[in-house]
Amino acid sequence: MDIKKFTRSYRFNLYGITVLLFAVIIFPFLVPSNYIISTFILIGLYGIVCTGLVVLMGHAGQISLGHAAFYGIGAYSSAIVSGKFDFPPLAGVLTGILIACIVALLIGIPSFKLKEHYLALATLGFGVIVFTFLKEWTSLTGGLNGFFGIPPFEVAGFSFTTDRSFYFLVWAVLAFGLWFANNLIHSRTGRALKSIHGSESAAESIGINLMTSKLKALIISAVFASVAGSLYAHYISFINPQLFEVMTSIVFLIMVVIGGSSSLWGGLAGAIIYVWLVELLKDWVPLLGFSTGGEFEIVFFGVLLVVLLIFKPEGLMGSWKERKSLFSPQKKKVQDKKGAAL
Amino acid sequence: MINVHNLSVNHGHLKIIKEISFSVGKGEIVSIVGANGAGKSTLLGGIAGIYPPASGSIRMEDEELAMKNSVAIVCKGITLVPERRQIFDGLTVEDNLILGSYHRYSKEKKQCLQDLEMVYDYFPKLATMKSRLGGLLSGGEQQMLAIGRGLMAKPKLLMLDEPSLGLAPLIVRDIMNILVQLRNETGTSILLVEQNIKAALSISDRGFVLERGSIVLEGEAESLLQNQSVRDAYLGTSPSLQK
Amino acid sequence: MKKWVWLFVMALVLFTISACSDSSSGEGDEIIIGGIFSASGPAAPLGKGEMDTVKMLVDKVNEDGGIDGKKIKLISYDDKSDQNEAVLSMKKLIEQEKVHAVIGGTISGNTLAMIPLAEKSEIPFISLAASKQIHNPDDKSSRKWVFKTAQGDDVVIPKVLQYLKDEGLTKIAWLNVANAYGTSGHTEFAAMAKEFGIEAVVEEEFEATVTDAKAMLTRVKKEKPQAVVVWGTAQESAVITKNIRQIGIDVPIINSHGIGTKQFIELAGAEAEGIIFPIGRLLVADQLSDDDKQKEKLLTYQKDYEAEFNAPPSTFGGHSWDAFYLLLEAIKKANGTDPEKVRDALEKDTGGFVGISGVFNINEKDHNGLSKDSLVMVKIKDGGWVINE
Amino acid sequence: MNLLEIKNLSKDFGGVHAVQDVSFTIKQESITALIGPNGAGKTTVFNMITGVFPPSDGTIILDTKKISNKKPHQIAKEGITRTFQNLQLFADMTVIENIMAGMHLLTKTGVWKAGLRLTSAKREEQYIYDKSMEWLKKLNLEQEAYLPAGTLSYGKQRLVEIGRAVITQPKLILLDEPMAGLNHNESAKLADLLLDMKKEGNTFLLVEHDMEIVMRVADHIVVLDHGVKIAEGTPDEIQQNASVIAAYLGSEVTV
Amino acid sequence: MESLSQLMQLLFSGLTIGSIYALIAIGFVITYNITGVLNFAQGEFAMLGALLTISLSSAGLPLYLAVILAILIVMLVGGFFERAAIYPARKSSVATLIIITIGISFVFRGAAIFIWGTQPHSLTPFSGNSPIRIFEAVLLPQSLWAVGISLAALAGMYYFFNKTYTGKAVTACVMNRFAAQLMGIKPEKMSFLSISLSAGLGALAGIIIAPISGASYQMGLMLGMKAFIAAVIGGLTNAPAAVLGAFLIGIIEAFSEGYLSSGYKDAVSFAVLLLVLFFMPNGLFSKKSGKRV
Repeated sequence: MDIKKFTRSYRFNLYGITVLLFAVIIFPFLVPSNYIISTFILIGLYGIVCTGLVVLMGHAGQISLGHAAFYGIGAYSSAIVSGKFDFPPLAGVLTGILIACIVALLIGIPSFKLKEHYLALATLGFGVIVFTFLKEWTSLTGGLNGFFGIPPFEVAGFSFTTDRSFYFLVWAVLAFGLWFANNLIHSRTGRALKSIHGSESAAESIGINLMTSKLKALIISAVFASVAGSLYAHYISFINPQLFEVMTSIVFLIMVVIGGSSSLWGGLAGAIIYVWLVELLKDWVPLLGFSTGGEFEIVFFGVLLVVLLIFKPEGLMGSWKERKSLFSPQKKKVQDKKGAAL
Repeated sequence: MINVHNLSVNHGHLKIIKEISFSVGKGEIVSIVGANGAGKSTLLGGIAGIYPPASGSIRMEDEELAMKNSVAIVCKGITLVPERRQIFDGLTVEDNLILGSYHRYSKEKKQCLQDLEMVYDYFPKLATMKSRLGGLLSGGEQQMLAIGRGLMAKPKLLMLDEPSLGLAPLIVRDIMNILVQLRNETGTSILLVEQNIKAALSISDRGFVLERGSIVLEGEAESLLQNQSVRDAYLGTSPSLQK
Repeated sequence: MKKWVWLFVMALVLFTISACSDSSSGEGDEIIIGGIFSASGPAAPLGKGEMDTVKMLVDKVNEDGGIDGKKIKLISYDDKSDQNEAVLSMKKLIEQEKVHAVIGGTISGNTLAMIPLAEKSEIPFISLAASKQIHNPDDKSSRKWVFKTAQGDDVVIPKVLQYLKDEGLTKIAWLNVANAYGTSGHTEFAAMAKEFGIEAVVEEEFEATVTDAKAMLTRVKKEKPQAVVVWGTAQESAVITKNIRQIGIDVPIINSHGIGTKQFIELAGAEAEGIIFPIGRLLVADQLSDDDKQKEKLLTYQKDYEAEFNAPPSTFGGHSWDAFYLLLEAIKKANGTDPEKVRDALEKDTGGFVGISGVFNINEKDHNGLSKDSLVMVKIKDGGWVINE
Repeated sequence: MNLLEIKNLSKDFGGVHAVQDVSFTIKQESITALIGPNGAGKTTVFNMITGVFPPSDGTIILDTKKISNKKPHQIAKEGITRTFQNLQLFADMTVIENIMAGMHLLTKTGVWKAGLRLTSAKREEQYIYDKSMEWLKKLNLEQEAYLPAGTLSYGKQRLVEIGRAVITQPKLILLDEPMAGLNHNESAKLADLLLDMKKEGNTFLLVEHDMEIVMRVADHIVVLDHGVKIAEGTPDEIQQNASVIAAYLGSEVTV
Repeated sequence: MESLSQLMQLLFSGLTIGSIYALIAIGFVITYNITGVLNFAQGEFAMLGALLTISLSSAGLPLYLAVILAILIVMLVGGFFERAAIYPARKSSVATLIIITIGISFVFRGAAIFIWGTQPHSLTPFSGNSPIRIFEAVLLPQSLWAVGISLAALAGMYYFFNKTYTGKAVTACVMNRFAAQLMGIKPEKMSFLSISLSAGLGALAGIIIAPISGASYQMGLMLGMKAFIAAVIGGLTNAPAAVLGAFLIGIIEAFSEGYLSSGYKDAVSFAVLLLVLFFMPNGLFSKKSGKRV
């Protein structure tokens, strides 16, 4: 057995990934509806945030209820840098990344002494504080009146104004993010994170510094969220602080949990399920005879969420992974070998 | 009175107790001794319904208890005084004791209060610190409290998991004496798990030596105490005990 | 586990089918109107009435035989007060349902996020939200397709300032709720107060979830204002109003048009007495003189709404009434649903339209068309409303 | 030569003396066993050496360097690693990943290089992989390399844990009850492995209850009871020691 | 004099809102300790209690009956919620449990819109509305009710947990689940009991605050959040400390609103939360427990 087989066991299966990429690329040409493409743009953006969260939650085992803050930091950095000071959009994205890194560092150092529920609450509090700044720093952010007039994303003179072009941009970033995250979690750093998740004391016993490892994971996920936030701002062109409230953090967490944080694909899967479910309920709930308003959609969504998590507490991809992922067929062979060995 | 037959208990896929059979008669004190990791606590947990047995039977007065949960087993008259005492450290001594009779308190409150006095008779020291928090007691006092709490359940079989753990020898002796007195006065059967062979066997009628989840030696307490192989089992002087 | 994969795929297929199916099969036979309201979420007290009103009106028009024999089909979504849902709903209405016009956007934020879509797709869009940015943006971006039926703060604030000036209350305390409604009112107030010679001696914010603001009001009390202006919607304004009285500030209280519901009077109880606020004529329709142009329409709307929903209509419902009938008017004038023609008709041919919120004079420069005359100052008296002019 | 020197080590927990004034030394390339009845303070000594908590008093010196009061990961860096009484394997990771994680201190690829899969990262990954595979072969686990570690038999999980500790190339390896849960055959094999590894130059400190194994593998035995060192010596000496016998069998003779 | 009256006023405001937080916070603490679940739906019980009382009393029931009935109904709902959602998922990860309780809060909120609509509702104060003046500061009868009831509830809780037999069993279950099982105490029964109990407390909080602020379907979220902070500041394991935490948060809020700006009110209380978490993770009032290491 050599390393090629080992790396193949986690690297994307060439066949599967080609089909997937092909599907992603031809999709907007098959479905000419901007509405559906928009849902997929949102899925892509959420997918980016959630992939970062998967690295943080599924691999480093740290929960975050404050990721909307990083999303918001990205969005407002882009808005202010390119909308207010007329720098190129790319500069806004980079500013967002920089600020997100610094903030992640500042919040991470004290927070990571905490565990589980306490960590969840600390990140929640952090989210509220960032939200308050976005809301109250009116001279810069426009406050609750919102910030409008954010220019479309532009790189090398090409401006992403149509839904379709933006779709490709977002999914390209997502693909890069997935690739990067996949490389990372199967590297020295990724193993360190996973081992912290497995057992903190054992990880320390082999010389892994818990704090720096957790910080790395937080910074990576913050950067992912910030980039997605920047792209969102350029896409939607109007943002207001309420978009980055606690509820948004909770929505991100919902996506990761229903998708399953133990698989790299969990974040994307969760984003797909969440966005579709919300959209589908809009069509389906009235068919059941309830047409008063959105309250039934909320009730149905809540019930589905609870039922899903009672039966699949690890999330959909989490249980999928047990069956050996579609995207890494090598594991199946190993399975056979195990049968032979016994 | 209690018959354990071919009992196996697993932790995950790890077989801790392997088809053990033994019995404890009425009014008998039986010791199970063995080194750490032999599976003594798991055995008691299996009987008390904390760890559901993988197979085998536990019969008490012709009633099968092997698949019952811990609450049902307490009601049937088997009480475990757990390792490291496990008292409710934020509750007072008296509350700890009263909770010991939880499963019958609402039905026979009067009887329970009488039993409380009985426990205080056995452990006069506890009577002097009724309203002190359990967590503030010394190790020996906590052990007495734990045993007293066990007695409040009015058990037919009292199981004790390492009552001597971490206690000074003199206190160990006191506790062992109380156990004997208890058996003599109430006829309660006692199943004692100990690392401290001498203390345990000196008050027991019979004993077993448990090793790696199996009984490797059994007999009258006196004879076990004299047995060279018991000593070997603890100090590893000879490999003869290995099956 | 395979089941899940299959369910997943099935959901995908169903979704694609349901999403891609062209539901507007009867093109030409129907007038398709899209509606996007915040019927749940924080803005629900506003959006619910708007949605109900439009639904009621559509049924009514259809029962009466529609417009020129064409039935109206309403496709309405609840955006749950969420911007992303609003944007997706807008896209769905335009792309999937091929609506001829859209009514909606209960709150300003959602409306502002939807505007670029309406502009790009060239679909008439009548907003029900208040912000000035909707029809008259600071950055002068295009608003060709966007109209608005709510009195913006640029209309309401001068009404209030005029009132203050007339009463000689020049040193006032300004309190607004900390959300888009409150802050946009504040922005407008700050910009115009000087013109009227009004000075805010203290300016404060309060949360929409406020339960007790006496702490903040102690500061207000210290400044000894001649009047207090409270800018919020029913629930939080009621709390503030009560607190103002309880803490012993005995000066006139002026509220915003957001409190025009019975709930406010119930919530504020005895302390509601004497409160003055600007509002459309709907609330005081029965007190209007018979020669008032709006009176008949107001009473009909009130009667119909109460018959249907067993509750009095709100001024917010009135905004969607106006939007709906303005649109019908324009469609009639345009002889069809061609978006370009409907838009032009809205802009040019609806002059003098009498609605619930007031008399609209929409023109090329002003896509709202309401003046401060569309408002009256109303006083709460004996648990009811009386005109205070 | 002394590798580790423990001087007058004490630990109090809120007035309870868990360990009192314990001193002993560990020689290079030796196996030292720390024994004693339950609650004697062995685990506390372990935890102080590995930095889980600082000693209340006393010093720990590794290779002339004072290491008391350092954090666990720093102590690992100094060259002490350990296994755990209740297996602390990374159960969701495959066997080889567990071993590879052990190479953490010996490698240095950072986030960027790894994420972007630069050549240097690939090269280092190859090195880690080869080295780990080599170890798996030595431990006779190469068949199980790609199985999640949690699915292995208990005995094999023990081996993986020891392999993970040894691959860090530590100066000293602390084994906390390595034989617990193993059957007779498995523990005999593990004992052989320990002796082999000792010959290769590794040093072990061992807490173990299986006296037969202790007597077989240990060069030197330290006996604790009630937090105090009651005896020290070769296996033969310990077996004859009266206070050890008393402590183990329970006796009213206080030491 | 003026500054004194302002101080008093702030104190009154802080105590009033603090007592509301306290009731919900006790519920958090009870639920968390018995089931290990941080219940994000806790605030919704307050909403349900308030709206139910309003409906019942407007249906003609006398206020006290409406209150009792509403609390009982909410306790039932809480118990059902425990059986249906918490118990089956009790072994899941923290994140999953958090999301489950959030899902439940969606259900409660959606159902409330359906039943009570989106408009706020009002409840008449328990006893009049004429303010009492102390040093120029104003105290409302309802505030007295709020503080009084929450102190009474606290005393009730104290009595229940320390003087009644069932209460002691619940306490025992919190302290040492394993030993409690050995005594024949069923943890599942205790979990059911504790969630019903905290649901009842939440309902009570909602009912008290309804005459002050009105009640609507969305009132639960922020109340829940603040009570969270209070509970965490108190250490999450100790009900009296949570009550102190609640009053502290109420007072801090009142003062930051009175002296700073109310826009930062939420941020200030969350900042306090962070400070406490970072520097005193066991809570501000962590007393030395009898526990030994």
